[in-house]
Amino acid sequence: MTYQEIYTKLEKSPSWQHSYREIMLLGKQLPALPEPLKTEQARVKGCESTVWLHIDLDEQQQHLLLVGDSDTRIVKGLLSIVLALYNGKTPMQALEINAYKEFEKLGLIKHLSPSRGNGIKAIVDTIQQQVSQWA
Amino acid sequence: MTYQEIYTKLEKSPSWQHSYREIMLLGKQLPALPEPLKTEQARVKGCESTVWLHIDLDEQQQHLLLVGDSDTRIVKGLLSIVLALYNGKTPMQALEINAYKEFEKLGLIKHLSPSRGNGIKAIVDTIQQQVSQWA
Amino acid sequence: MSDITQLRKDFPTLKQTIEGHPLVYLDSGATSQKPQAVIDAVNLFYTKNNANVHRGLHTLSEVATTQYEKVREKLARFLDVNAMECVWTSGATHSINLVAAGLTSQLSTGDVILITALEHHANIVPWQQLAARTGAKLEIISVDEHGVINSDLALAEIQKSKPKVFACSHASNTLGNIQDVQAFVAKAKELGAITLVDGAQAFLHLRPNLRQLDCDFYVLSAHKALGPTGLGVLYGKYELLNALPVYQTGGEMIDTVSFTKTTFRQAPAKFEPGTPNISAVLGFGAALDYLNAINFDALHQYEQGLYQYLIQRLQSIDGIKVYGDLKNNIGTASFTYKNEHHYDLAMLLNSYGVAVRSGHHCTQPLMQTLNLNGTIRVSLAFYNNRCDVDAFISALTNSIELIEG
Amino acid sequence: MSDITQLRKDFPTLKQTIEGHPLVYLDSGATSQKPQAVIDAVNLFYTKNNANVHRGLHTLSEVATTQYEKVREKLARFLDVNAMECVWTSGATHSINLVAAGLTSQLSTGDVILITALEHHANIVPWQQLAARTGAKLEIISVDEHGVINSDLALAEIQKSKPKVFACSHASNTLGNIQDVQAFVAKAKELGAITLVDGAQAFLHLRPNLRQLDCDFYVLSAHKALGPTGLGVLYGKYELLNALPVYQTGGEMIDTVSFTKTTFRQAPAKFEPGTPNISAVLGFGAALDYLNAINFDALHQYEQGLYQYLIQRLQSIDGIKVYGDLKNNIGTASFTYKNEHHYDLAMLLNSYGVAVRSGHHCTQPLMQTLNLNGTIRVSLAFYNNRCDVDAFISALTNSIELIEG
Ligand SMILES: Cc1ncc(COP(=O)(O)O)c(C=O)c1O
Ligand SMILES: Cc1ncc(COP(=O)(O)O)c(C=O)c1O
Repeated sequence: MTYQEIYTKLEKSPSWQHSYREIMLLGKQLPALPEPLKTEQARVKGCESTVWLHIDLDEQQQHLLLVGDSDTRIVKGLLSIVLALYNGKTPMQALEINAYKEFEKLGLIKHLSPSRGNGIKAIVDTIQQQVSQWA
Repeated sequence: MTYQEIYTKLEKSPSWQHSYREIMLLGKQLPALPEPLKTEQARVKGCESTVWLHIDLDEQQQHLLLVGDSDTRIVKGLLSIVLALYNGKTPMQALEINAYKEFEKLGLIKHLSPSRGNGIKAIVDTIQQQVSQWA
Repeated sequence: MSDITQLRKDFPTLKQTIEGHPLVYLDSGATSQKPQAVIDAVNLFYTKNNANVHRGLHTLSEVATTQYEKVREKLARFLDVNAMECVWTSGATHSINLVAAGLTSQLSTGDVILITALEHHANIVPWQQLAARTGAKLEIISVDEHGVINSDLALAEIQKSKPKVFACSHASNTLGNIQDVQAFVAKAKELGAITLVDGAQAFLHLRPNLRQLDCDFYVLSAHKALGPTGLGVLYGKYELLNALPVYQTGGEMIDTVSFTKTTFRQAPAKFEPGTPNISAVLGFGAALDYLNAINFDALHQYEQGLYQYLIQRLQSIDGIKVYGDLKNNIGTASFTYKNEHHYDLAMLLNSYGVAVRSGHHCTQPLMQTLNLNGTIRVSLAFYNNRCDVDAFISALTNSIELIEG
Repeated sequence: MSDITQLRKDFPTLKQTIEGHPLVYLDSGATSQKPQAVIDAVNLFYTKNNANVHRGLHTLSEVATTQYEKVREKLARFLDVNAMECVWTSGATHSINLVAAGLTSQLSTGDVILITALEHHANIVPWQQLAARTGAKLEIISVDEHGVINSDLALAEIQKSKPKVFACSHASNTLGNIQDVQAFVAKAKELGAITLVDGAQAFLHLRPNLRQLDCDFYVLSAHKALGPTGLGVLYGKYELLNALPVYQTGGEMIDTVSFTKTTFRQAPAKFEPGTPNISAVLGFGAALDYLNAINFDALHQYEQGLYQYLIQRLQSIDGIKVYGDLKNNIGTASFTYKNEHHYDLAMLLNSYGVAVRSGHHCTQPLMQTLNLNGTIRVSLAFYNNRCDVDAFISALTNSIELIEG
């Protein structure tokens, strides 16, 4: 699903329950990461949930390639939003993305709060850092 | 000065300042303890002031004999009230004395509060303890 | 009973909505809510009597000191011990650390420190560190597959390991299990152990009589028992307490200081080195007054009834598994739903205004034993009622539907 | 200037009478009074947002955690350092003890720990204990007969003793002297020392910029700086801070726990083991906001003007001797009157509603050096005014009359 599609789905969510349902559906659509890829190195530690992230640059196309997974439905759904935001972008394009602003617009900003500790904030920060090295 | 005289002086004190003046005057009238008697053993530790107390029983007369001193005027005055209360009493009589009640009546009870830590409370407690052994 | 249902009104925090739903606070094991009387006591101190304690001659300081020391006496009466045996600390964690540090010179290689498999990290790591410092061995009384300690096996374990130090929670923060600490302590002391009971969870619900319990040390946190944050208690039998070496040093705990020689005061003063948490002590005093005004038997019955209702409703949901000792419990239920992650359930519950805790609850070793990565924990207090339980159950069934739908 | 005189109104405690006289609070060195905004912040937490911090997924817990961590950032900006370098402790005493305990393995026999002769017991005894543990020597920078440290002599002393650890108060609690800590720290660091500055007294009056001051550690207590009781700060340069071993252990500071191996988090978390004093942190946040809203230069000028007025009026009384550095001072005057005992004067002053501190002020070695058994200490804050000074002076002259009459 493209980020635009996600945006349309979530934008006018009538309730938290509805948002969560959509988020969890997004998570379900994200393919599971093969177990061998769930390495310690790929792991982003959250307090309550675990997230794995692999980030790569397609050297020829200069496109970002991100795959990831989480052991919880909601975080996996949130992760899929982040992946949709960045996947296929060039490093320069990615630098322009403000994930915080997008989460704000989606009404999900509290999931990026440092106190939440779900790993999503760490994911976003990791991507931004990695991207700025490639850009 | 007898305790009764002290009582009359302090009983209807119009102000703290007046009470303190009387108390300090009482202190002035209490003879200083000779330096050799200011022993570590005779010392009752208060946080801010030092008090010395010697307590004895005249075996023949079965009368209490108390002498003491302090390095501060107010505590010395308060001490002289305590001494007036107990001096010359038999141990049995002394047991009847409730110094707390008397200080209450004199409006001086806060000087016997544990938090005050001026040594007067420790003095009263020491005397009562000693007396109950003799009685 | 009707009285008890009225107590809820004294807790202003409970009168609010979260995400559009009335707040259902089921996280009292993390920290209890505070009755207005406690809030008022803190407020009064800061607006009227604020002053440092001890040593000050002026009226404010004297009033503060008197009130501060009166709370110590009040606490001592509550616990049925002497005021001199009660040290103010900054929390249960601090209290345990103080004891564990103080026992360093009393242990040597091969000595056994015995704890249980369901302890909170605060009652594990300080002992682990003590063991590492001294060469002592940390041994563990195990739990069964529900997370329950079998008393007979525990007593046998105590007998076998002959611990120098025995530390055990009065009630588990994760599962709510009440341990048979009186028997454990008696056995351990018979074998010469120094005993510590972690009452962080139990204090509010069980109101222990420490003279009867007869443990050497008991610790608790005010914030879990209607009181303010940043305050704990270390109770210790006077001789053992006073025999511990000084821990932190500073202004209030000394007798005399010179650059060549410093002498310390006796317990409890020797363990209270800096300016204490005066406002919290006064607030905790109000909490004790509040508790004293409630009939404990009725309260206990009420809590237990509510807990049984919770368990019954929980167990009626297919796929829910509740851990712990359901008979002997302070009112805390830890559960999982099928293989669902506790994180998802907790987030969804919160969207209905239901505040529960999820995760390992600072008991990772217990989670490893139970082969879980976490649970949802519902912890009740007397200010909860059946409406809370009903709202929780309905939120839970809705959440499950959301997840599975 | 007119603004500053209005600030007093924000302090409810000051609006009361003591023994029939308006309270004249001149004991801010012991603890400061609290502005209404701080009291309100504490109140708001307990009535609305009360929850434990970290790890909780529900809204209350998240709000509390966010607010709690925001105050750390606010403090860091106030001190011009990183939030990660600020540890919440239970007080300045706790902060110093944490560092002194943590340096144990870095010292050995013959190493020098250098402090000054005017330190508070909290900045003496932990170093004495550290010296005793490690075989290090405690050396002392002396003061002159007024209780003042000569900066050149101090620098020479640092040079000579080549300390491994150098600890010094930013301002003396007894005399108010401001030490030339920037120069001392630079010199000591040049020689390889680890430096700690005790800012318990200075923080409120001087608002130190720690990036400029460049010390390795800085400690303070919230209650002396408009904040609640039971909260302190340890600032440490990150690498040095993080290199200190864990101090107290428990729930919040671990990464993973098993019975065989426990790993710890990084600073600041590794030094914050139990439930922190959340309400105090939020109250201290309000205190920082309050301070940030006041023009510091104007405030400082006001305090200094008031202090000079106090000194001038004090010195106009025959028989009064004021100690300390009267030029370089946070606004604290310590004095004696002839041979009169400080106790008598303090008691009499209190009968006029004047709250001062008397005694050794937890600086017994300084008192020994000055050959005094104690002083009367008047410590000012910005909420004091000339009326306070006038009321104090009139009470003092009356008290002297009472004593001599
Ligand atoms: C200079 C100095 N250092 C340390 C302290 C100790 O502070 P606390 O008692 O808040 O721990 C004080 C308090 O009086 C002080 O004035
Ligand atoms: C059983 C138990 N012990 C100790 C603690 C630590 O208490 P605190 O964080 O107040 O120091 C807790 C708190 O969760 C607990 O539940």
